[in-house]
Amino acid sequence: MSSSILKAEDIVFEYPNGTRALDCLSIDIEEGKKVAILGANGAGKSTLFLHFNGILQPDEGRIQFKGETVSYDNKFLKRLREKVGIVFQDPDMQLFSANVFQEISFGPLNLDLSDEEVENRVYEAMEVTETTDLKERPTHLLSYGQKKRISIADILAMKPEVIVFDEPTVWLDPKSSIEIVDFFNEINKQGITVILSTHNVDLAYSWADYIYIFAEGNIISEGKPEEVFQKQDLLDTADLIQPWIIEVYDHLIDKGVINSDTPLPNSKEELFTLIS
Amino acid sequence: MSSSILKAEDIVFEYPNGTRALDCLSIDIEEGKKVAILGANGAGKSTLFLHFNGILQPDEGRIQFKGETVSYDNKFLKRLREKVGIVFQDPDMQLFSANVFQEISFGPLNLDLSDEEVENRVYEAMEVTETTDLKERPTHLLSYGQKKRISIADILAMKPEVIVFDEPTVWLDPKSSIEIVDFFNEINKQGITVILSTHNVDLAYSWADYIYIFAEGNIISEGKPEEVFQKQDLLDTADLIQPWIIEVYDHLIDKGVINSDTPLPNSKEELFTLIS
Amino acid sequence: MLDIDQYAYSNQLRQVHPVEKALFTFMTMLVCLVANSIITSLAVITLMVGVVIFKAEIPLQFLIKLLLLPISFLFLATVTVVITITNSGGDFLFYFNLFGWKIGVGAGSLIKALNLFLKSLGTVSCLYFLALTTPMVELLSILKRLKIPKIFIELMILIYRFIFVLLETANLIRVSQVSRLGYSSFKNSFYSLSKLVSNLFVRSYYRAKGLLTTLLARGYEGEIKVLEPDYEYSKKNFVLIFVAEILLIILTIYVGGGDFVIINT
Amino acid sequence: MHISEGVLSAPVLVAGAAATAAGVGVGLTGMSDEDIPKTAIVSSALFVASLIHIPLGPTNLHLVLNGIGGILLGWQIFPAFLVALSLQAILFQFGGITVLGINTFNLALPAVASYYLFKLLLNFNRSDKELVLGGIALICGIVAVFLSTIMLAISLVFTNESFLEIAKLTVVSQLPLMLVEGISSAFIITFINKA
Repeated sequence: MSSSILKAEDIVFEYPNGTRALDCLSIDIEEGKKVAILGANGAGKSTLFLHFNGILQPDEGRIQFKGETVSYDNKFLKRLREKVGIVFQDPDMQLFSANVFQEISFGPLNLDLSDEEVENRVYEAMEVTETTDLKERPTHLLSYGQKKRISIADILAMKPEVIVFDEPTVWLDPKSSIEIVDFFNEINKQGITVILSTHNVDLAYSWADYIYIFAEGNIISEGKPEEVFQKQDLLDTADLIQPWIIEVYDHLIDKGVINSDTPLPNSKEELFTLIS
Repeated sequence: MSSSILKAEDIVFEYPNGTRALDCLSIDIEEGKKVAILGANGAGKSTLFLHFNGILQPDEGRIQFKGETVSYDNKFLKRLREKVGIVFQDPDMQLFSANVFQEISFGPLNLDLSDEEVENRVYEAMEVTETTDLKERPTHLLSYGQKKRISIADILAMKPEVIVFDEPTVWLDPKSSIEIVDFFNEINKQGITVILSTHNVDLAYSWADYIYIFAEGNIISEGKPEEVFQKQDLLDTADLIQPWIIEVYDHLIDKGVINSDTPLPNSKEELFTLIS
Repeated sequence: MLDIDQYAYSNQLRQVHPVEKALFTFMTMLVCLVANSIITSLAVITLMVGVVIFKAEIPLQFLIKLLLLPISFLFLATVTVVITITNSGGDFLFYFNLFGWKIGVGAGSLIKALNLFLKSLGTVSCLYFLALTTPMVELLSILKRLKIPKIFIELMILIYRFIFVLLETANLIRVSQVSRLGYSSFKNSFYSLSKLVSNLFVRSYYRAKGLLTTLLARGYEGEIKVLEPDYEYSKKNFVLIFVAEILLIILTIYVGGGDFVIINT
Repeated sequence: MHISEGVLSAPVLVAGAAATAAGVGVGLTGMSDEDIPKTAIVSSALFVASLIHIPLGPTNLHLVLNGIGGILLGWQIFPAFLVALSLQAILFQFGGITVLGINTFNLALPAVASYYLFKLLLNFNRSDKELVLGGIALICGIVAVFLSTIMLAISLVFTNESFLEIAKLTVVSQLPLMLVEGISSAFIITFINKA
C-alpha cells in the first residue's frame, strides 16, 4: 500500500486583506508520485504550496507530513522545511547570494551539517543540474535558464523528500522545457516526490501520475490524467483546455480511424502507434 | 502591392558588456500583417523590438519606418514611439501609476492632445480591452491577467500603427491565452500591424501570416508558417519544436490515413476535417 | 557603470588571494595619506595604474574613463582652495578687485591644491585597484575575517545582490516609460521620474516580502550562512607588497614630504 | 550628495565615523530577523535611486531619498546607508572609504529625523486620507534633503573656512532636488499605504 507524504485536511486560509485563497481544501499526496496541479492564475496553488512547508499556517484545518500533523514550533518547522523543498516561480526572488557556490550552500548550511558535508552536497547538486562550470560565476550575470537551474540546485542540496515546482516551464523555450521535464523524471526515479503547478495541459497530461484541478481555492477535480482531462465542463470552470493528444484521439475515434475501445494514449508516441 | 512598415537593414548591436545581441540582421515587416517571431531565450528578439521604437540605436545599419530612415532626434523619436507601441513581457514593469485610469492616460497625455481627447482614448482603450469596470482600481491590486490587459490598453490608447507584443501568453492560463489571440486578430482587422514574440510554436503556427525564426542575433529562417515549420534542422538550431498539428499531419500521411498531396492544415479544425 | 563589477570577475589577478590584494590597497592608501606629498602621491598613482593595466590587464581606456569621474569632483573641491577672497592684504600670485575685495589665486594655495588633488586621486586609484581586481564575494570574505559584525555582512550580501535586481527593474520601467514618451518634455520628465522612483520602492517592498518567504523556505533562522571559498596565500606576493610599501616610504622621506599629519589641507 | 576622499580634515572624519558607529549600533540592536530582508532591499533601492541623474543646467543632481528611507526604516536607515555607501565607494568610487562615516551620518541622521517628524505629524492628523499622508511624506522628504545639505555644508566649513562659498552654493543647487524628493516620497507612501 502506498503512503501519504503530504496531506491537507479541510484547510481554510484568508490573506490579511480578506481574500479567501483556500476554501476548505483537502488534498492527499502519495509518496513517490509525480503530481501536477492545474488551475487558472490566482486559483490558490501557490498559497497551498506555502502551507506545505509551514510558511503559511491555515486558519482552519491541518496539514500532515508523513502522517504527522504539522506543528508550528521552530523544531518541527526546521525538519519540515528540510524535507519539503519549494522551487519558486521567479528565480530572481530566490537567489540572494553573490555567487553560485555560496548560493547553493545556504540551504544545507541551515541544516547544521559539517562544512565538508555541505560542500559535498553543493557539488552534487551542481552536477545533477549541470551547473558545475558556473560555480564561481556571479548570480547577476547568469541567463534566465541558468538562474532557473541554480534555483533548483538550491533545493536539491537540501536533500528533500518532496520538491514542489511552482510553474517551472514558464519563460523557458520549448527545448529547455523538455529538458527540465526529463530532469523531473530523473529525480522522481531517485525516490523524490515531485509536485508541480503548471498551465501547460499537454505537459501535465503526459508527465503526471496524478492530477489536481484547482478553481477558486478548491480542488474541483482529481484523478489520473486520462480521467481528469475527459471532463470538459470541469476544465472550462478552471479556464483550462484539453490536451491536444486527447482531442486528436477523440477525433480519430469519431471518424473510425481507431477503434472506440482503444485506451487513451499517454504520450505523442503512444498516439502515433495507434494510427496505422 | 503591399508596403513595408518596419524595416531593419544589416543592423548590428552590441551591449556595453560586449554581448553582440544582433549580428547583421535584416528584417522587413509588411504593413497590416500578423507576424510572429520565434527563438530561444536570449536570441535577440527583445533587443530588436527596442530598435523598432528607437530606444536602442544600432551600432551599424539602419531602421526604416514606412520607408523613412529613423533618425534619433527628439522630434522623429516622438513620432516613431507614437506609431510603434510595445507591450512588454512583464506588465509589472509597465504599470507604474496609482490607478488604471491614470495608467492608461500616461501615453496619450505625452502626445500633447487635449484633455478631452485623452479621456476619450482612455475610455475607448478600456472598452476594447474589456477593462472599463477596473477604471478606479489601484494597479498593484489587479490579477496578472488584468494587468496584462491594462498594459495592452496603455498602448492602444496611443493609437499606434504597429503593436509589438513581447511574449504575450507567458503566465496566462490557456483560456486567457486563447482570448488574447482572438483580441490580436481583432485589432489586426482594424488595420494595426501586429508583431509578437513567443515560445509557443502551436500559437505561432495557427495565428501568424508570416514567421521569423531567430537564433543568436540573426534570422535563420523566415516564411509562411507551413514553410518554416517543415525545416526540422532549423527548428533544432533555434531550440524550437514542431507544432503538434504538423507532427500529427506528417504521421497521418506516413500511415496513409490522409492523402500525401493534402495541403498542410492551418488549424486544429482544418486538421480534423482532413481526418475522415 | 557596473563594468567595474564585471572586470572584478574576469581580470588577470582574479586568482590572487583577496587578503593580499586588500593589504596592498590599504597599506598603499595609508602611505599616500600620511605622506601628504606631491611626489609620493604621483608615485602611488603610477604604481596603481601600472598594476591595474599590466598585471590585471584592464584596458587603459576603461581605466582612464573611470579616473575621469572623481577628477571632476576633485576639481571642484580644489578650486575652492585655490581661490582666495579677502578684503585685507594677502599674498597673491594674481588677483583682481571687486567692490574693494581681492579675488585671486593665493601664492601658497596653488601648491596646496595640487597636493590635495593628487592625494585624493592617489587614494582613489588604490580603491580602483581593489574594486577592479576583487569580486564582491571576496571582499565580503575579507570583512568576515576582520570580524565585522555578521548582521552587517548579511546586509551587504543581500544589498549587493538586490542592487542588480532593482537596477534591472528600474531600467525596465524607464524603457517602458520612454516607449510611451514619458521623457519627451521637461514637465513630463519630472512626473515620470517621480513615478519611476516610487515604483522602484513599491516593487522593493514586495521583493522584501518575497525574499523573506524564499529564505524561510530554505531554513532561514535569522542568520545568512554561506560557505567561504578557499584561497592560497602566496609568500612571493607578500614580499612584493612589503617591498613596494617600503620603497614608497623611503621615497617620501627622501623628498621630505612627510610631516606625518594625517590629511591636513 | 557625497564628499570625496581627501577633502575633509581628520577631526571631521573621526567625529563623523564615531557618530555613524553609534547610529549603526542603535539601528542594529533594534533589528529583528524579519527586518533584515526589508532593510537590505530598501537600502538597495536607495542605492539604485541614487544612480538616477537629473540633468539640470550644468550640474547633475542625484536622488538621495533619505526622507522616505527614514520613514520606512527608522534607525535602521543607519546600517542601510552605511552599506549602500560602502558599496558605492567600491563599485563607483562615489565618496570613499575614509569619508564613509561622515557621509553616512550626513544622510542618515536627517533620515531618522524625518522618521520622527513623520510619526509626529501623523499624530497631529489622525485621518488616513491619501492627501494628508502624501502631504506629510512630502514635507518629510523635503526636510530630510534640506538637513543633509546643511550638514554637508557644515562639514565642509569645519574643515576649512574657505569652503564657505562652495557650501552656500551646494545648498542652493540642491533646491530642485528637494522638490523631486518630496514628491517621490509622497507617491511612495500613498502607494505603500494602499498595498
